[in-house]
Amino acid sequence: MDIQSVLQLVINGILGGGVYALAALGLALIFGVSGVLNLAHGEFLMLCGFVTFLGYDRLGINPFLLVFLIPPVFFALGYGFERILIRPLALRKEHVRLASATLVTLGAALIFEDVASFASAGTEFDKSIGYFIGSLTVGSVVLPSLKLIIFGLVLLLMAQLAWFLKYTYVGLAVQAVTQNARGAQLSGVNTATINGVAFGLGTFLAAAAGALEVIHSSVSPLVGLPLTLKYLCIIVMGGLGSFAGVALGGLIIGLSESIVGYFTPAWGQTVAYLLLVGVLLVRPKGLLGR
Amino acid sequence: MTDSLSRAPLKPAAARGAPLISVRGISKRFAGLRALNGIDFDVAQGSITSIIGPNGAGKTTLFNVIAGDEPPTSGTVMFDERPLIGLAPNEICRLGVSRTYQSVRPFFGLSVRNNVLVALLYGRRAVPARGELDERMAGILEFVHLAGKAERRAEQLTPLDRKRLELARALATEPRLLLLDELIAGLTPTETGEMMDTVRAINASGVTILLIEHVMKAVMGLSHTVIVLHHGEKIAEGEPQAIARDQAVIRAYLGDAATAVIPADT
Amino acid sequence: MNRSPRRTPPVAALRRALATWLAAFALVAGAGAVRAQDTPSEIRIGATVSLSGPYQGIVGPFGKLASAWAERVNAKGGIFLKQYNKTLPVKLVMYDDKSEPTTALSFYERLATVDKVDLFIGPFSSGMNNAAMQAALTHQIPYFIPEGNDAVLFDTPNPWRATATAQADAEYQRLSELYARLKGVKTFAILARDNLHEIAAAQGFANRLKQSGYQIVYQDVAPKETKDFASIILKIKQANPDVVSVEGLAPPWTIQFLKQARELGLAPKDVVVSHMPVPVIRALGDASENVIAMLWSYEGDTPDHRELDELCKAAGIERWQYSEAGVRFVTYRWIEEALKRAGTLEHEAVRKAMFEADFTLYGGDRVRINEKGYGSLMTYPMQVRQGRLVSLWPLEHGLAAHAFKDGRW
Amino acid sequence: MRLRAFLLPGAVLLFVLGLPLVPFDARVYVMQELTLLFLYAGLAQSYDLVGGTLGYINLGHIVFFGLGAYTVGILFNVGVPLAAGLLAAIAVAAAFAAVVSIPFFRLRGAYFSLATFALVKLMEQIANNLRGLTGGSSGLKILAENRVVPTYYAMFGLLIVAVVTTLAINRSRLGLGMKSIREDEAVARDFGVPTMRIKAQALMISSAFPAVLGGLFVWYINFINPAEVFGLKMALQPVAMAMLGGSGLAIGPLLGSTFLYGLEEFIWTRFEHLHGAMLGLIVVLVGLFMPGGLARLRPVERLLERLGLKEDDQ
Repeated sequence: MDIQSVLQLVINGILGGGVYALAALGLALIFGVSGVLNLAHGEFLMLCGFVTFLGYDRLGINPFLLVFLIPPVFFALGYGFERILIRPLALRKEHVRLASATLVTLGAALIFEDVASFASAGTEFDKSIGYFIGSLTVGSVVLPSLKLIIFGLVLLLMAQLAWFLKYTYVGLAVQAVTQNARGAQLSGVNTATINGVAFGLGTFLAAAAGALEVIHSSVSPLVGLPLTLKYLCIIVMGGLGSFAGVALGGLIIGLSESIVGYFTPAWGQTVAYLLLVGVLLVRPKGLLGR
Repeated sequence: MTDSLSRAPLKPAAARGAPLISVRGISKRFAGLRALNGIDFDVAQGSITSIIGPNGAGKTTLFNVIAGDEPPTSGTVMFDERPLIGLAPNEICRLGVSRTYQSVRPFFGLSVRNNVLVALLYGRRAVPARGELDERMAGILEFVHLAGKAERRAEQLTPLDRKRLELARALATEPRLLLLDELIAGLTPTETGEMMDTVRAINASGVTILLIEHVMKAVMGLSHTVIVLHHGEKIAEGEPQAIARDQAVIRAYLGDAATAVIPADT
Repeated sequence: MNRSPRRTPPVAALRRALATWLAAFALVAGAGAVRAQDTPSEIRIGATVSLSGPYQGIVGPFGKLASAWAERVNAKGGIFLKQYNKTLPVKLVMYDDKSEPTTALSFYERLATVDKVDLFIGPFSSGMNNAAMQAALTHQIPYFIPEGNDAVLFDTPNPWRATATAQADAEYQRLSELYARLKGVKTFAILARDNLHEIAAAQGFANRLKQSGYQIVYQDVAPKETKDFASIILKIKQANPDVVSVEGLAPPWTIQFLKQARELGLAPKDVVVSHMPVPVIRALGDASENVIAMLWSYEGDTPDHRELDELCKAAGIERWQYSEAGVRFVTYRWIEEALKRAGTLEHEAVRKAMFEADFTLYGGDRVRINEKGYGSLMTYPMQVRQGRLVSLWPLEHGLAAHAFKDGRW
Repeated sequence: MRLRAFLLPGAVLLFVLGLPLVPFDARVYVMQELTLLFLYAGLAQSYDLVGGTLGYINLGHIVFFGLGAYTVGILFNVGVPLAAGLLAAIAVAAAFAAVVSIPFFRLRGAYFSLATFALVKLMEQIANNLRGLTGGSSGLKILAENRVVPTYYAMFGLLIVAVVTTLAINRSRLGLGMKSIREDEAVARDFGVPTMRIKAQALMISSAFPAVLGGLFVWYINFINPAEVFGLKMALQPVAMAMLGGSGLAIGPLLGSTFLYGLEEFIWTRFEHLHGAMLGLIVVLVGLFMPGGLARLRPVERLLERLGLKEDDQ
């Protein structure tokens, strides 16, 4: 296997891992702060994919413009989601709270999925934007421009998030709660608000990923749960409470899928989950988990 | 009750006997900060020893190390000539070390009876026979004044009763060493007196007691030996009266009072 | 129950509980007990449709399609059955099977016993049919399979089921014939989505190509979950085939493959996609030009074509968007033929007629059922021109009309 | 236990056992509906040993179902009789449980749920890839003709065993240990509870039931594929049912599965669209307003008390 093929695989892997990491980061944020396993996370991705598609298909707006227009709305959506469905559970005993949250988010996921399916009955069930930019080629290595742009956007969003977490009060509060909720509360952080913000941000990231997803591949009403699951893998692998870990996890899964997939497509998809179990065996706290 | 407070501490039954537990060079670091730094001390068989010190001195961390909840960074703990470090908490419990928690942690969802039953069934070397079990249960609940409340859920208990329950649960494991973490803090004078009597009674029954306490009356009234921790170091050890006069100790407390913040060892 | 007076003796509570059970029990029993009279007043046809679950995107609107067909038949007064010497209207009873075999099975039981249907139209996919078929066997009710042509359905004896379509591995026969006579292609790459039907169909395609002396330079199966095809595409590029064929029932899968193939500069002479081409066309835009698709009907101007189009219009769908509509159309036609032939609703007679049915479609394609239960319907090759689908069939017309994609995306 | 406690269960028992003997047209349909109900109830009940009593929300419970289904299916096709196959299924599931409990039970709370959820997908894909053994996505067909009545009885019997096991465990030393872990794992360890061992035991016990159910399922439906027996929705069903009914109570999963299954049946036969949404809404409402589940609602509690079926979960 020649060096250029290897190079191609690595590039594909990295580009693929980017979008994974983005949405996974959102889920990690929510999970880290609220300790809630949000089974509806992928649904927001799906939903935003839909809206983006409609914006492009019906109104003919440039999809990349939509990437900037629509996801911010989902911040509000996520915040409201937490406000209405998650906050009421806050006072319950730990395992009861976890159970209730699982139920609530699961139910929400079912609703989103079914309504989306219903809405797309008769029209195209699977939304995908026919948008294309010619690729660059270096030697025999192809650099898919669209994915490069998307990867760029992913990096941009991640940088913004990092900045937000490091230099804003709310961001620091988010981190504090992630590290030690009780401690943060005692030192005067309003954890309720922070939970809301975390859900808003997380949902925003999922939405962004959804918009990008519908541009470079496609989104159907049923992608929610499976995607959520993949993101869960990534954050468990990367390590709870470690946002760098999530990025790393996304990258690893992207690369492993690309490289293993070359030799055997079947196991290319499985490797992500195998890696997860492997990581849990040697490092129960995840690669960069504390 | 008040007179029980002023009563002079009883001499340790076997104070001169071999130490039941001896702590050597225990250090514990959390990411950077040193919670404990080279702590050494012995607790004599059958004695009551108090550990005092300002918040953040590392008292609870020390308990956690002894109980096996947190591995120390270095150092050893010998319990009755047996090394404890490296043993799991449940093993240590079965060797005869039991504890209560600074902020009470009963099994809130379980009945008082089941709280104690867990300790009775799992906390001791041998699973006791049915008949003996009920007898023990009744005895313990009687002893801590919870006899009437066996079927209540722990979450329905008053703060005092929760402390009693913690004590009952600890006793059920038939400990030889009992670690009491601020058992008395937050009680009314009457309750305090009563609780002190209970502790004395436990000790009289041959259980060695190591306790963390802020309430000075209790410390002075109960202990044969007092150990003072400050910023993870042992700064003094001795008879209660001696400690009360110790300059280092006084400085530690006053100096600390100025910079008091939220307890780090919660 | 909780509003009952205080301190009710347990026995009373129990009696109430028992009563509830018995009531439910009696209800079902009663529903079952309603006997169909000797001369039926209608033809009761039972079916489930995947109104939810993974198959919704493929067959979701076919509930409406079936109703549209029933209306058209009933508008003509129904179907004449000579045993009763009158034309009976068609009555459809349908449920949503959630795309789940277990649900399908229990609904077909319900259709047989509660709704007392005279014949079944099967659900979508071999998996669901395989489960649901058992109801047909238990209750000896003729079972018309619309989509489900994989060996798994036919290797166990069950005289009550048959399909109008040919076995899965014959699905590409017409395209194979086309390529057999087409100049300028030698090597093929065939990728199938990891699923019972796709694998069989792709394998059949490969075999037929080999028979006509062509070379399969790449053949593999990729999981349903695959979203990133870059590695597979790289491998196909290295094999450098003239034709790339993607066999996947689910559009997103095919869409993602094609988008990425374009992105990564995979430029074969021809690109073949199976099933559901419309979403693919939309997703690719202009790049879909000259993509070859396999559909269950083709563009033409026979009465059958017109009727099919009217059915689809009545159901509010576009024919090309739900390619399987073609199969449904044939199945309805087949049912009419079988009933006329049988001239009765008596199950055994209808079953016989189901196998003996023999009719032609689109002015030329003969549909017959062989003794195993397979039919003779196959997919028709079509090609995209300016976002529309044009037929590459009949064969001669196809050879003339075919244009190579030649890597133009 | 008081005699009256046996009245309602007795009545149900009579009804279920008698049903196949009563001749009426919809008999088979009703039996098939009940068979599926028993299946779900059995899954929910066995799930709740870990989810309710131990307090670890195991979203991967269905993995054992799939393992059982494939073990029995594969063995059946090489001529191993069903009974032997079922025993093998139990062995396989228990062994698997023992193995995964080592890495997975080092995780707490949602972290655990999350990992077990991923396990479902892993198993699906492995089953897909081991074509030679499982038939991959083409599915596994077994050549037993459909046996409605035996499956009906077998699944009902298994459900009863599951309920009895739950009751027994809730009263046992092991059960108390499990509850203490649910309430506060660290404290439980401090008081001598060997948490790792107990968690492993709990998982192994709860894994036996789905394994057998899976075996019966393949025998009943004759054709399985990975997407179905390792399905995500399928995985979440028992969890939702147990919580809906009342996690931690033996009666809970029974109530939950009966209610949810009945509701589903009702919705699916009455409405043409948006079933999923309706179901989802119910699930949401339960999560929001009934943390204790049906069984802990006042009126239900009172009724249970009157029927002598009230259990204490303290």
